[in-house]
Amino acid sequence: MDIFFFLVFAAIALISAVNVVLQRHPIASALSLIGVMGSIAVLYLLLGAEFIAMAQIIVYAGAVMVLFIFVIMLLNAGAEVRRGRSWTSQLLGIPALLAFVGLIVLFVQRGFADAGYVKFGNFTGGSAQSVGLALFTSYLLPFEVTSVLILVAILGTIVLARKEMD
Amino acid sequence: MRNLWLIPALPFLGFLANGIFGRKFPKGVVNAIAILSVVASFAKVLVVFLSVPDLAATPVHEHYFTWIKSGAFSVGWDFAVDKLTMIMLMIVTGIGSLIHIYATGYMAREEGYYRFFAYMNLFMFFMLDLVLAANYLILFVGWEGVGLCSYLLIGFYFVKKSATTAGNKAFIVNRIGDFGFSLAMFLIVVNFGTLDFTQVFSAAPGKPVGTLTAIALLLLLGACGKSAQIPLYVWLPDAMEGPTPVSALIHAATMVTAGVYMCTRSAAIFTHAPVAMETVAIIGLATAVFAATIGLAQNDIKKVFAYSTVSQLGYMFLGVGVGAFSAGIWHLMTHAFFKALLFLGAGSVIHACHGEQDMRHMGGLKKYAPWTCLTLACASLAISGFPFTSGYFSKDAILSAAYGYAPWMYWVGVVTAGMTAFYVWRAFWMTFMGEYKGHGHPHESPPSMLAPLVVLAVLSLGGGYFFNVPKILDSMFPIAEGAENMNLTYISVVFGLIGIALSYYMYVMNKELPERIAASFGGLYNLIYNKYFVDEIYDATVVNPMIIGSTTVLWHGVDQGVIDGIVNGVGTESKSIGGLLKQLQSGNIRSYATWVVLGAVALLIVMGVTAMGFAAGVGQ
Amino acid sequence: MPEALQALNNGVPIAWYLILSAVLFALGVAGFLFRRNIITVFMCIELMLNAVNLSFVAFSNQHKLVSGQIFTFFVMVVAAAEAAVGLAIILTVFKNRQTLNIDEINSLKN
Amino acid sequence: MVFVIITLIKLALIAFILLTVLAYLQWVERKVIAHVQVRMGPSRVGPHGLLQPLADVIKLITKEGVMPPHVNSFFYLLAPFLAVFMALISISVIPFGTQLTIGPYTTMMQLTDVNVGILVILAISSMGVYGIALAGWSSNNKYALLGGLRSSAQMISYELPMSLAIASPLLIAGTLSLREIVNSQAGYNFGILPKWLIFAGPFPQIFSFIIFMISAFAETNRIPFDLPEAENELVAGFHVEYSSMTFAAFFMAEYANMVTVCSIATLLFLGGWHPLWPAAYGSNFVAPLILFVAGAVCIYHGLNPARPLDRYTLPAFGIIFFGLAGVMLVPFLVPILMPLFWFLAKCGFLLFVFVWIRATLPRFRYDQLMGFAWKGLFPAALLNLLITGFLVALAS
Repeated sequence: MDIFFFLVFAAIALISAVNVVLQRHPIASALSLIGVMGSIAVLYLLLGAEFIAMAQIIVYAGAVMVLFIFVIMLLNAGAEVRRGRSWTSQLLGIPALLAFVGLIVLFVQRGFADAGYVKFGNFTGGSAQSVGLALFTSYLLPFEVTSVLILVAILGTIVLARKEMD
Repeated sequence: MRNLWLIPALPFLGFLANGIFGRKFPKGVVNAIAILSVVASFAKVLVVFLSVPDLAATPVHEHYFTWIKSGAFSVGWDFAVDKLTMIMLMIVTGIGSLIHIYATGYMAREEGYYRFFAYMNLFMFFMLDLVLAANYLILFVGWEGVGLCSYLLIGFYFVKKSATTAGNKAFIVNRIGDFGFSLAMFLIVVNFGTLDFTQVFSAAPGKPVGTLTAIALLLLLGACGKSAQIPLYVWLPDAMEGPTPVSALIHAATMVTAGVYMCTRSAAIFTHAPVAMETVAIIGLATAVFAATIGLAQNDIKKVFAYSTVSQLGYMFLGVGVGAFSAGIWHLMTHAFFKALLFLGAGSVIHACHGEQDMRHMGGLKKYAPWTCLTLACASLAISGFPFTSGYFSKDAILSAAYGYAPWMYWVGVVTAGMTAFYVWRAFWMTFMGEYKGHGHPHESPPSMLAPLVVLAVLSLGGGYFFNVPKILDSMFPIAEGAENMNLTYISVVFGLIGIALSYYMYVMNKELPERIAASFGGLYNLIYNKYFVDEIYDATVVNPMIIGSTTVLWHGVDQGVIDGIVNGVGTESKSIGGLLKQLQSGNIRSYATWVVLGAVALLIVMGVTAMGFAAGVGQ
Repeated sequence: MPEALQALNNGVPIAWYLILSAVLFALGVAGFLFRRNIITVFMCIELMLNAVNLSFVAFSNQHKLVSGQIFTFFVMVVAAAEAAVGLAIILTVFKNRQTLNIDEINSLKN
Repeated sequence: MVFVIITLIKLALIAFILLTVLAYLQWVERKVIAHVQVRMGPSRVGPHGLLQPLADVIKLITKEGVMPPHVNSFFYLLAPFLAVFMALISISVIPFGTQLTIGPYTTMMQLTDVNVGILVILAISSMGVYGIALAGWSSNNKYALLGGLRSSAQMISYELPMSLAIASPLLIAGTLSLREIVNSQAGYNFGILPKWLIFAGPFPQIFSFIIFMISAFAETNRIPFDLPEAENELVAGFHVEYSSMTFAAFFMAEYANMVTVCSIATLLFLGGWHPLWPAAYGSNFVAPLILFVAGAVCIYHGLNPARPLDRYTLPAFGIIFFGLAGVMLVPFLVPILMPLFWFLAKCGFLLFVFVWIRATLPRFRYDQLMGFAWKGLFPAALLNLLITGFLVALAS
């Protein structure tokens, strides 16, 4: 059962990710990215992180991507033009990436060969309660710091928007 | 739990309210907040006083939270009340309330009205914290806090250069004293492992005399700074730049006596360090004489009282030094009464003369400001030790104790008492007798200023009789018996009367006499008039060398030479390196990203080479 | 291979999750490298973040610790803030130079 | 296996009921508004226009679907699908009542009991923007684009107060599972005042209830916040270009969202299926009584009819009502039907409020809308959350 779900949603995630890269229209990329996020959320559920899964949907799919789509609509961004000047990336990019993936797969195969199996329900530490407890006890300081970060982000956005206004 | 914390907390609330929103408030509200907060804390003090039947038997001690904790050493935020503290609380809050009331009248037309009362309340908070403290650190917090407030309030008219410089002077001079105090605290921590009063004092007798002497002397240094004793008294006269209520509250009644209080509080240490006691006594006596002589020739009414404050503080230290702690505290209390009254009266006089402070431009005020005149007369009587006024009791207690310690001290003290009487009454005559020589029309002060004057007048007349501190503190500081020698009393009283008579003779009956004396003793007169050139001496010996040294060595040498050199060198170096590196920068994000990926790959390869063994190990 | 099927029956190997996240990450990088539309590039960054999150959660499952999920949580917060600011920047850029092509946005060059 | 079958049955049942309800909700709305405005409302098709929804559906199906030129047909068709999908899917985690036992089989009156149910609802509702935004963008029309932009901005903005308003009852209930939230509201203070979250707890959630309802109006793009489809400024907003079934899809999505938010409000604040006062005081007889009265009224009006047809229709309804009243009284059905009744009653009341407001209030201006969200609701919700958290911390 687990394997089935994993394969299905991993396939969806991969296809959507490829789509993100290949689609030439930003909206198409954005929607595929939402697909990736949704399937990753399901994988989180399989991994027993129900709260994080929901947060994934709410934050990424519900807020961040909406912003993206909003901006795309606002700028009415069309399909991108086929013009590029970056020979380095064209030449070195593909082999570098392939080497990267290959190496990582190698290491993972070697290092995590018997790191255990993921079975749905054998790890229930991801409930909202436990996450909240961890967040407000041992990770309180980082939490507060992130709140400050968000405040700063809000300020920056407002400043940028104002500059863009006048 | 008697909620002692309320006592300082109330003024602090007042400070917050006035300090934050005061700008918006109308004056009425500011007054209400300022006065009520202090009066409320006075009421709280009374409540505590009445609710504790016998402070000697059951001193109240409250622990709120542990402030600092490292290993075995821990400092808690503790407040404690015993009889000594109770007396201090009474003085601080009571006189504080009176002076706040007075200030509403005095400051009525000033700029930054709310600011003034915010600072005053803040001062009350720190002073009460200082008095209530149950360990040296909390006391030190209050100690520094009152220093800050006095700095703020001396520099209250910050548009006046002299005021700001006076504030800085007070602050810096106090720093020296605080330095001593902190060293003393370090010594205490090292030797006693705690700062808590009860533990330290209980352990004090067992410690070697040398340590105790060192601690006591350092504490004395701190006390000298705060209580304006030789050699650190120079800031107090200049502190008169501040508004008169400030001079009355901080620089006469409460803050400057903090040193005396601290020494008395540390009696357990001092009594076991005879050398230190000797030093305290001598310093106190020297200060008393010294300041009194200066006071003889000052013409600024507030300066006169400032120097008299210094010399009276000298008396208190004398009392502490000769072991008559309770007498010192007694004099502290009575002095708080009559000196506050003197300053408030002086403020009223200045108010009457439209801000004129030079006594030579006053005179004849007794028909314009009768109440002020009357109350000031009471105060002057009290300070010159007129029989059965408050000053009479406390000063005699000190002097007789001094006689028991060393007769010559007594004689010097008596002479000083005479001088005190002389210059105080001189000021009185110059101000109130004769013809008005100032400008404009002098007028009596509003009732809000007179009421405190009257109250304080009553206290300075009867205070000494009604509050017999030595009896109250008998449990803590047993009265040294045998010193009850009435002749000593008569002598000092006589000296006081002589001083009064002399001043009357010189400044009322034939007024040209002083000039002639000044002329004949020109050199001496100038010396006194210029306060023994102490400020100039300090400038020459301490201040200027420091300034020169820091400009030449630290600024030109170290800062510009070394540090700037390093910084510029680094700058040029990085510039040249960057010149090399900038070839790599194509300005194209994606090529950068490619490099990043390549770097990652390289890193992975390295990792792989190093970690293969690990990976294989896991693999099996 | 019955025992292999047996192995499959008792769940998904952690390694598969990690490999998946690695591949997703690589796809994100590829998008970053080969796309010119600045918004798409930005989305590819989000994709990389997601890939990393996936491996975090996988680790938290492996060690039966919630910390990995906390980390994911923080990454999400950062990503949200970053998205807000980044998109604002993109809007400003577009307002100023009417282009979304990152190759043409090179004021920092020289 | 049994589980799957039961689930499928429930699925079919809920889908059927929900769709019917959606169709008839619109009839109710037209009727109510009509009566508020002293009109008859739909009355031609069937008795009292009861068959009007059916006619509408037929009309919408048989109409020709027009696709404007130069649109990206994939997104254009994806948008309404997304909208209706997101609207309908969220009903699957909403519990309607206590458990239901038929013979050996016992099941919850709910499709799936997720223990982060409320988060699921939030997630789905946050996804709901895409349909509208995409529709506005893809239909290649300025009005539509403006409508889409407005609606996405509006939905993002009102999601914050909504989430905050949801958060504070969660604080009190201490769980994320809708069913447990409802169970935590069981019981009565002083035996009469129900422990619903708008009454009970250390801090009554009345404010967050109000905030929730307001932002629910905005989330469902209803008057007074129906900016995206402001007829008179942007002819019909994001679905101006949509014609037959696609249009119906948006329409259905709107009503489905209404139902969802109303049931959420009921579950979170109004105690779900717990009756207004204890059964000891006869709360079980409310439903039969109402039905009985309704039946009696129908009979009376049937006996002296205002319109010719009433002579036949109203008595029929009367009989039906009596029958239902009788069913409600059957003892072994009571524990199943009463919760259902109370839940539906509360939902229905809230839906009626929606319609009522629509008939009453004018529309906001756009800047007012945003200002209200950010300057009014958001701080209010934040404050409410703070107070609640503080009091909960004190109480615990």
